Amino acid sequence: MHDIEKEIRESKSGMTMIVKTIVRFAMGIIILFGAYIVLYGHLTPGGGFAGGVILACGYIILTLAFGKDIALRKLSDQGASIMDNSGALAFIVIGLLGYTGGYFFLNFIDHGKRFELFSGGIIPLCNIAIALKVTASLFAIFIALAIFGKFISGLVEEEE
Amino acid sequence: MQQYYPLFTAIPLAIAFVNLLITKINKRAGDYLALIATGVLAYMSIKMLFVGPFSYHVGGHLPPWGILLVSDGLSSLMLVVINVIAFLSIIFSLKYMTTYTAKPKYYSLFLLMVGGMNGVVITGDLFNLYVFLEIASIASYALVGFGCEKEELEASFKYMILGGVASTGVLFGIAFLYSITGTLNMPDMAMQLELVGINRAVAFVIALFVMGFGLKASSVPFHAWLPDAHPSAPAPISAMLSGVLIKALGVYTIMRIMFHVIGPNPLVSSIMMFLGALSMVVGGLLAIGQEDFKRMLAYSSISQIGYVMIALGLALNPGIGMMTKALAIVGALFHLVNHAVFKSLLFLCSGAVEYRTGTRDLGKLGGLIRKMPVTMTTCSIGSLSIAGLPPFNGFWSKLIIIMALLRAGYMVYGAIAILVGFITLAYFIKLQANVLFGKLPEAFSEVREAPFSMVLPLVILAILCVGLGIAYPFVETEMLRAAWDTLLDKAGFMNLLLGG
Amino acid sequence: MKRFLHFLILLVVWVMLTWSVHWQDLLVGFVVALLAEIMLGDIFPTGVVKVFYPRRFFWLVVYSVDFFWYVILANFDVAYRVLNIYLPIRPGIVKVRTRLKTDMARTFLANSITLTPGTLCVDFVGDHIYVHWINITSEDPEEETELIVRKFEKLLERIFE
Amino acid sequence: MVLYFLSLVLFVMGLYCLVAKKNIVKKIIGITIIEYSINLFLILIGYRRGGVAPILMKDMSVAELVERGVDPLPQALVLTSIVIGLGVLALMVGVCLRLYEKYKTFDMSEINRLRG
Repeated sequence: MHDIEKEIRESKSGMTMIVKTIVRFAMGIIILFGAYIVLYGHLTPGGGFAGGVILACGYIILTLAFGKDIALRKLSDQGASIMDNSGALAFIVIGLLGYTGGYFFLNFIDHGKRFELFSGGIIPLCNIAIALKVTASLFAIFIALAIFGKFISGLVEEEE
Repeated sequence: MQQYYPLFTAIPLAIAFVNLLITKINKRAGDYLALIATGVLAYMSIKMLFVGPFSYHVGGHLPPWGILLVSDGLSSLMLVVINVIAFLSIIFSLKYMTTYTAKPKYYSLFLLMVGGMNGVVITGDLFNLYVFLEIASIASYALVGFGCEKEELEASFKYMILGGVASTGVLFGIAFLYSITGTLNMPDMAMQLELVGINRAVAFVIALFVMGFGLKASSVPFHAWLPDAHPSAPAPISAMLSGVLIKALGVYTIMRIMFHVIGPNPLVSSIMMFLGALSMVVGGLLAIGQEDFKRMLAYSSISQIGYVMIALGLALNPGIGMMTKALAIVGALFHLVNHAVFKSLLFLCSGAVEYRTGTRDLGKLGGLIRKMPVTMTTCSIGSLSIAGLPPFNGFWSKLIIIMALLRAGYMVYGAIAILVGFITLAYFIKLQANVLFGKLPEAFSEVREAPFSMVLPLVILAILCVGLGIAYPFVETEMLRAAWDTLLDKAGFMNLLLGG
Repeated sequence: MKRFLHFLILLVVWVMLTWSVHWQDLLVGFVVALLAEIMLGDIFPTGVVKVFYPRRFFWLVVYSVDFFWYVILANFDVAYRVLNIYLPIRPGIVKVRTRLKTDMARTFLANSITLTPGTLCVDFVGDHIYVHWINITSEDPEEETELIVRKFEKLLERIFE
Repeated sequence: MVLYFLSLVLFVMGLYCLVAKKNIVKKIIGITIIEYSINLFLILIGYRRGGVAPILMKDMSVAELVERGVDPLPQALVLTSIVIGLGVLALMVGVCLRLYEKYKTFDMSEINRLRG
């Protein structure tokens, strides 16, 4: 546990110590807020996409503050790819499970009481699946473009 | 069978994601998975031909709420075309795509594209149509640039920009229609539009749709992306793009919306006939000058889509007789099916030639019939068919279209259609002379026949070429009758809203 | 200890977000906070733990009041400079030294300096902070340090070190 | 009415950016502007003066929501089209970077291996 502490302190990549400390402090709360937007998507404004974007932004902040090594340890590109695909797959599987009631995308779970968290049938589940997909793919896009952009700028410097 | 209708989109999308997951464990599994998925889809689509028209309510919501899926003659026909060609292309890809890296990603994008096209065809909801259109388009943008070489990236970027404009045009049109009618459900919208009539707003929507879907179908003023994009893609993708994508995203959507939602009117008719004639002539003339195997085929696609457009334009004219209208629609649909078959065949042939010789420059090829007899025989069947020689399928469809044009009294358009037939013959003679016959260059003395998995789809498509030509009466009664009945029967389409 | 505290903070934030103590909300909050803790607990700064010792917490409250007072004073000062037609400013970047050692304390210091109108923390190099100051009154590093840093430092030392 | 017209103006501005600019990054920006103009148009269709967000809150009856809420359908559509736009944008930027890697320029007039 002290390992990562030391590593953060010694690593040259990323931003200054002040930004790092603040990100370390706020990271958990950002993730919590993203999860809140996702899970309450059927009750309040928000939903899978909006919450997923917030979650992805959390990881992007992590990358900006600490450099990509530490961020990729939290969510590796392989992990993001798996998360991405399984999120999309989960969404389709939820749709296919509707066949238990005879229709594709049938809302087959009990709708519950209005304004309670456990209500709305499959909609919260769909939101979670979408959030997984959006988080992973946005993070993957960011990582891909960041790495590739670095590669390109290296290429340009070589030219000059 | 009816309750499994949404699986046409669910299977390819699900397999696309499973594919990326499973290839992390087992490299070969992706091949089989894609093969099985498209095979099942092809089988299902053929079975679907013999099921009568019905509508499906996703999630059990009653219309006009919820998403409506429509199955009638037209969509069954398109499903067969899409899924059979996709299956054959996947068989071809098994060997061909080993020359590229990142095969699992290729299969995923391919299946996404198929899923998107199936979605466009089966949906009865206008916004849903837009979403699936975009899924198929985005997958195709990525597939065009799959090789990541200079030309491919440039073609992909050009295609993306123009495709993006087309999509926004379509979305704008849909937004307008929503503001006029207050619904997105196609049958419901058709009912509302009958009350409104063709006012200026609807005319604007028509212009946007002709621009947007015309660009996807690459009719002439909007064709600039096609001759770059189609040759740049890997051969099986070229076959899918030219054979299926421009029809599912462009021609089918025009058919569905113009015939069923907005309804036939003389304005659309004259625009589409003019664009069709222009496409035929320009595409044909440009094709003659090409030195690249696939580029020539791409220009020929523009020209052949012109035939379909002109026939559809004729059928959209409310002023002509019922018989002529039916004739024009049969011609359009039959030519659409035929073009899917022989253009895929020719593109796959070009892929096989490229796989063995490493070039597609017509000047460098020659005499290959001695080295690759099966491939080249199928290639010549394809070219004869597209040029419209009698026993093959292309002849019948062109004949019907020309007959319909002449019957309706459009002598000039009829003459153009006949003339373009000759132009087509001319450039395919050039193709034959440069690839099949002539002197075999020294470099190609070691060339062998293409591998079995590449020859098999070629042979199947060639048999289809001959078969569709000879068995034309059967084809008409079994496949096309239902489709043209559907197209002419707008009231029947609107009744789908009420029926289950 | 640190991880448990992190979890507790997250749970409190969750309750404040949902503003409900229904068992469903609490159950989901528990699960989400646990997940977030497992994922990101190890990068949560260690220094925070110290704040919750009662004596340090008292100084935190004192610091808040103190800081607020300085901010008000600085606000009037800057307003005076901006509204004065002669514009009596002398902007520049000064380098000051800090005695604080821990990351948390330094972060608080830098943020306090930035939040006070008129001064802006630019960079942190070693023990030195580069501060952009709207009106440089002295060129002596010791006196600058006294003016900018000391007033916060004394209390922050008691809180974090 | 003026607002609808303004979204059309935005559309035309995007189209101008797309057609007249040679830099491929600017072309991408043009496409994005066009997309947003249409999103704006869609939102305006569903807008209702003095309307409330179409979400049923605890202190609100269903009848009141139907009476005062704005049309939720265009908002759902806009959300979908934003997601689609995001996908296209990411792909475009990726291809744009790749193009830069191959050609060492963002100028479309120098990227002309294909004749069109």
